[in-house]
Amino acid sequence: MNFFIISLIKAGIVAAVLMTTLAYLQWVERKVIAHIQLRIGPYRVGPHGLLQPLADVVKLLTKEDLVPSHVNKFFYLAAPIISVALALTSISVIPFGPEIEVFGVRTYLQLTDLNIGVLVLLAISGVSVYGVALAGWSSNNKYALLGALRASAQMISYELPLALAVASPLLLFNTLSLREIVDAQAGYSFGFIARWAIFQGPLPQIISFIIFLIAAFAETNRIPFDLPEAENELVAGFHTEYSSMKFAAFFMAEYANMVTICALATTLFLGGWHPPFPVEFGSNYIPSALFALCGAVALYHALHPARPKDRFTLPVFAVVFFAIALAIAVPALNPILAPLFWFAAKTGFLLFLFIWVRGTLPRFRYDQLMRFTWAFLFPVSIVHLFATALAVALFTR
Amino acid sequence: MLSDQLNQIRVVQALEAFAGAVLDGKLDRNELTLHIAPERIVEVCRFLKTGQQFVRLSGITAVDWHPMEPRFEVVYHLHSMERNERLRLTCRLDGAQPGIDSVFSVWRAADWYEREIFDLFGVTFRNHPNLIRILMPEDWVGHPLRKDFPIHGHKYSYKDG
Amino acid sequence: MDAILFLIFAAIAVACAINLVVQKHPITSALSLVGVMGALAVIYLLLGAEFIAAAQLIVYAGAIMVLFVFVIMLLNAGEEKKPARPSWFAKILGVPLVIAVLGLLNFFVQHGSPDSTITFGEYTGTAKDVGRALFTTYLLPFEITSVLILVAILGAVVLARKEMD
Amino acid sequence: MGLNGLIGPVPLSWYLMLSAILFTLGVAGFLLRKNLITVFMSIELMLNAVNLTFVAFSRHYKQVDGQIFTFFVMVVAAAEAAVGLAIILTVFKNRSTLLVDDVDSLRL
Amino acid sequence: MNDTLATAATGSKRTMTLNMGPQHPSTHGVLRILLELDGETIVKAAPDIGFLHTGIEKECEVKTYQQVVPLTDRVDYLANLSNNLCYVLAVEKLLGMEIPQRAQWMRVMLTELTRISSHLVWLGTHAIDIGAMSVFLYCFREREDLLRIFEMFSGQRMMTSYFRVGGLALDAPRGWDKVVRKFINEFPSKVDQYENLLTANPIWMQRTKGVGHVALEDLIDIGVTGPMIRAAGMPWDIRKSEPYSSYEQFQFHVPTQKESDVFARYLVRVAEMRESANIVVQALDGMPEGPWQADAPHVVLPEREKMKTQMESLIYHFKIITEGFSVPAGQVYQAIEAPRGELGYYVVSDGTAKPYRVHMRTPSFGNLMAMPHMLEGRLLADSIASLGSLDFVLGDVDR
Repeated sequence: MNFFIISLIKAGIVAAVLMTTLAYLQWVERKVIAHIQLRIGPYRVGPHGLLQPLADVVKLLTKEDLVPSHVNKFFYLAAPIISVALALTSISVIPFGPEIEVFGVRTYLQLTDLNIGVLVLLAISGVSVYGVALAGWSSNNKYALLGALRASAQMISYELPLALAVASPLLLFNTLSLREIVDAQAGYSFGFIARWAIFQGPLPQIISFIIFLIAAFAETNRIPFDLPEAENELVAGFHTEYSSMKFAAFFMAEYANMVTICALATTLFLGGWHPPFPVEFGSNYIPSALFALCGAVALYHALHPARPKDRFTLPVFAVVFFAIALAIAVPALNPILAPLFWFAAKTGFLLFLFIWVRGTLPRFRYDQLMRFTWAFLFPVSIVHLFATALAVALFTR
Repeated sequence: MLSDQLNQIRVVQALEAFAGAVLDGKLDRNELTLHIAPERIVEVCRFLKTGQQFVRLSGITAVDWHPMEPRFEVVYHLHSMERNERLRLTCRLDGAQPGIDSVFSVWRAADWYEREIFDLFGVTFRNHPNLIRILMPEDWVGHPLRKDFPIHGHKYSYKDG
Repeated sequence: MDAILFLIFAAIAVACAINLVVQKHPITSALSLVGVMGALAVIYLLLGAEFIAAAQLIVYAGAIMVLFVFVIMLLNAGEEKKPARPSWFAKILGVPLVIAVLGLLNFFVQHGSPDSTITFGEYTGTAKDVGRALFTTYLLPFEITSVLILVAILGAVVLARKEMD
Repeated sequence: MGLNGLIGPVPLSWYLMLSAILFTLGVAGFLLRKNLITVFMSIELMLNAVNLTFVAFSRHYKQVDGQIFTFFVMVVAAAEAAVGLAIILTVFKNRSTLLVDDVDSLRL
Repeated sequence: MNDTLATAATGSKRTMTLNMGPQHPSTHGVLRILLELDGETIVKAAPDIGFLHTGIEKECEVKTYQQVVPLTDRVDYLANLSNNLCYVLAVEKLLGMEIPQRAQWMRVMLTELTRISSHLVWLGTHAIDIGAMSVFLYCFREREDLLRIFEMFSGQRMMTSYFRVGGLALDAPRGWDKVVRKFINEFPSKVDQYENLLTANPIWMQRTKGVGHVALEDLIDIGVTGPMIRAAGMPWDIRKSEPYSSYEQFQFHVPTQKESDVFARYLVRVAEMRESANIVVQALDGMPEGPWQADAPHVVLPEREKMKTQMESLIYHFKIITEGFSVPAGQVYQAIEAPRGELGYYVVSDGTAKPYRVHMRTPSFGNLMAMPHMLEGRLLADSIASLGSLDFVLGDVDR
């Protein structure tokens, strides 16, 4: 029964962290986009709008739960549940860190390690089309239906390059288990170049990493591929008729998909929790140093406040940052927190990329998007897969 | 009928081929206005477009000279980009059953302008492909830009007590 | 544990399959079929066929059935009108006949099949095994299926392109 | 079999029986339904039932061959779905109906 | 569910009617377009206008000449000063009035700033329609500066009514030249910013190149004017061909493109912004000194100081305020190059103090007629880009 208890605890922690991440990802996105666009973003609720996600949740929860009279009620209600359930499930196979020992219990920083972890993620992303398609169809609304048709066509089409891009690094690692994939990227060639998939011989997987990212933008319906919900043509696309928590469910699913796909990219291409350079060069101190730097910056700004309130809020941040820095530096916690930091940092960087692109690029047209995947992305990924296979066959065995 | 001063102008000379089409003319503030017989408007316009390079129809509008008769004056603003010249044609129409041929066949630009005049003045344009109200609601009663239409609209006027 | 899991998912599969036959609206039927496939995927896992379970979800539920749903949405296919009245003969005979057939099948299966039990986790046909068999013993059929797929793609494209009048 | 049977291993025959039931339901759907798409889906259901038998026997003989067969069935089903749905689309384009009974003449 | 999509399942053509607007994010106001779709291809597009019809032309007939000016602000509310200018020029033409140089130059400068502000709104909304969110906010940052300048001059951000028959409403405020110069010096670098985000962006080019093409002959025939027609290769600009308000004293190019697609219109408008900035710089450098109102006591309100001290001025003031000024009978058509194209005011006077008829030949009305040609046979997603390139203002269409 030990297994069940540990699993339950881990599931609880992961769920709590994931939910907070999703809520704050939305805050981060609004902030980053705002600063790109010369605005300040959420600022009223809490210091720097930090309580904004909470306020949003309260607002969405207390809104009237509206079900339009013309919808197909069963599927209308089922669609957001399908979306969010599938999106949240997929995080369960992602490994966050190495095997650790807490209170004498050895466990992996991962909910469950499957032999076919990669396939499970692909399967879930394949099935998650249903949430979108059903939402659009059951809403009984032209904009929603068009959005749903676009979404399903787009997601099916981009799954191919996505799967092919995933397949190339798998040839190097020779396994489908995500844990083993991360393990295969441990170590450093020549003592300092990390053996991540994008740096690893015989063929660095940079091209498939880029293909993966492009397909990931399309899979998660983000700009420049956000046609299913292109508000200027299709109002809100497949979730036009949704409000309150049902809308929030789609929103959450979108962000959960983003997190999952960034975590998968980190695991497959960026070496998971492994630091970018060896411990001998002090990679263990980087997290502490970074957080300490953040704390110092916060303190500096508290002394020279731009706004009167900062005098009181920023020291609190500084204290929090210093506390985190200390916690990471503690020898007993370092083996747990340092890998988690590297994993979170890489995933966070990819998420930032998603947001950055959203603030910069216009969106494709529907047919251009389809042509892009079938005429460009798909052939390129096949050729690259062949090249990788050839390289692996020639140089490794 | 036209003054000598007008007869110097190229367009007026060219239009002499249309005997009786040009009823009157005026050069006022450097703007040439020609008064055309309503039944000849389409052929005159076609000639001006093809023969005199007035390829652009800048706009059509109308003036209601209520209670004078003929009551309506349809005004065409023609423009030639090659000659950098503007020309105004006017047609006087009776107030009882105001109607004139559509110049849609000459310039497609006439489409909405003629609909607008139909909508706001109640002047019908024969041979217009789609003569329906454009600005006012379809079930609107009356033509707002007529001088006998009260500024408040019929709904708020005190006419009926 | 095994039997409970099996029974739960078998029940889901059967219920969904019945729903597929009974429901009037094609979309409902399609989603019922997705349910069957999901339940079958779990049962494959119980049987230790990991790769097939994943493929079931990716290929069947994630691609084929999405195509179905897509086409249904595209055609905006409505509910079936009430079918022509079935003959009284079929009505009276049908249900008992089905029960009889299933009973007979049960009898033969119980007595004819090898008397063995299956325990979860005892044996797994991993993706590696499947892959090895696929690219050695069954290489020729595998290559032929790829030709089949190619032909199917061509056929579908030709059918979709063709302007019929 | 008792309560013990419920937590113990599962007899092979149960899998085969489930497969039989699903196949029967597939046949029933194929025969009863009038909508082309639903008929098509019933065929898929039958294929799935057969797949289950393959996998069960593969497990029984502890050989991977049954799974390979299932894999091939899936590939065939995918090809079939692509062509079949294309045909259905064409039929619908030409006749604006999906009822099997109405699609009775050979010319499109 | 069968009839939900109003499908016309007749024969092999199945089309769907989509009601775009009057409330739709991309119609930029209350425009309704009835789209008939075959899949995502537009078979037929029928615009339905008039939702913003406020009867301004009718209202003009009961106002005195000077009172009409504030109404013209409301026509094209993004280019209000151009409307002011056009109306004022028409009435001045009727009156046969001479306007002092300083007022004319000030008018030129402010209408060019208006052109920039109007193009900025267009660029921002056009970009956000195609998904480039940030450009929108960058554009509105500069527009905000412009609105502040307008406020400085007239006391109003949008409904300026700054030009009056006979000159300006007020003299330019103290320190205006510094503010305008500061803006105009920075502005070209801001345009570079927009262009950095858009012009060479492959997605932007894919979305706009070859989209919404209409041949030049068709454009002329339909009555399209302004940047749209210049993007089709016709270098026709009323500022050049029929100069008004001393435009002949300024040096500027008329940017043209050949392709007549959305991208060409984008390039033309962006180039126009730069040209306008250029004109503003010239106006700043050479702004003549002198009176800002014509010497026409029966038309122009006297100065406050004079009114209080001179009997004659007081009488004029009283007469202008109570009954306005009478305008000799006649009819004029005054066209100017507004940001959207040819803006023409046709003013008929019967010799009284109120205009007998004011017709506004607005550019948006004429340009919008080209919309069906632009949309039919194209993709739904293209309709957004095409509509954006039309740059219409519904107040301008419906009046």
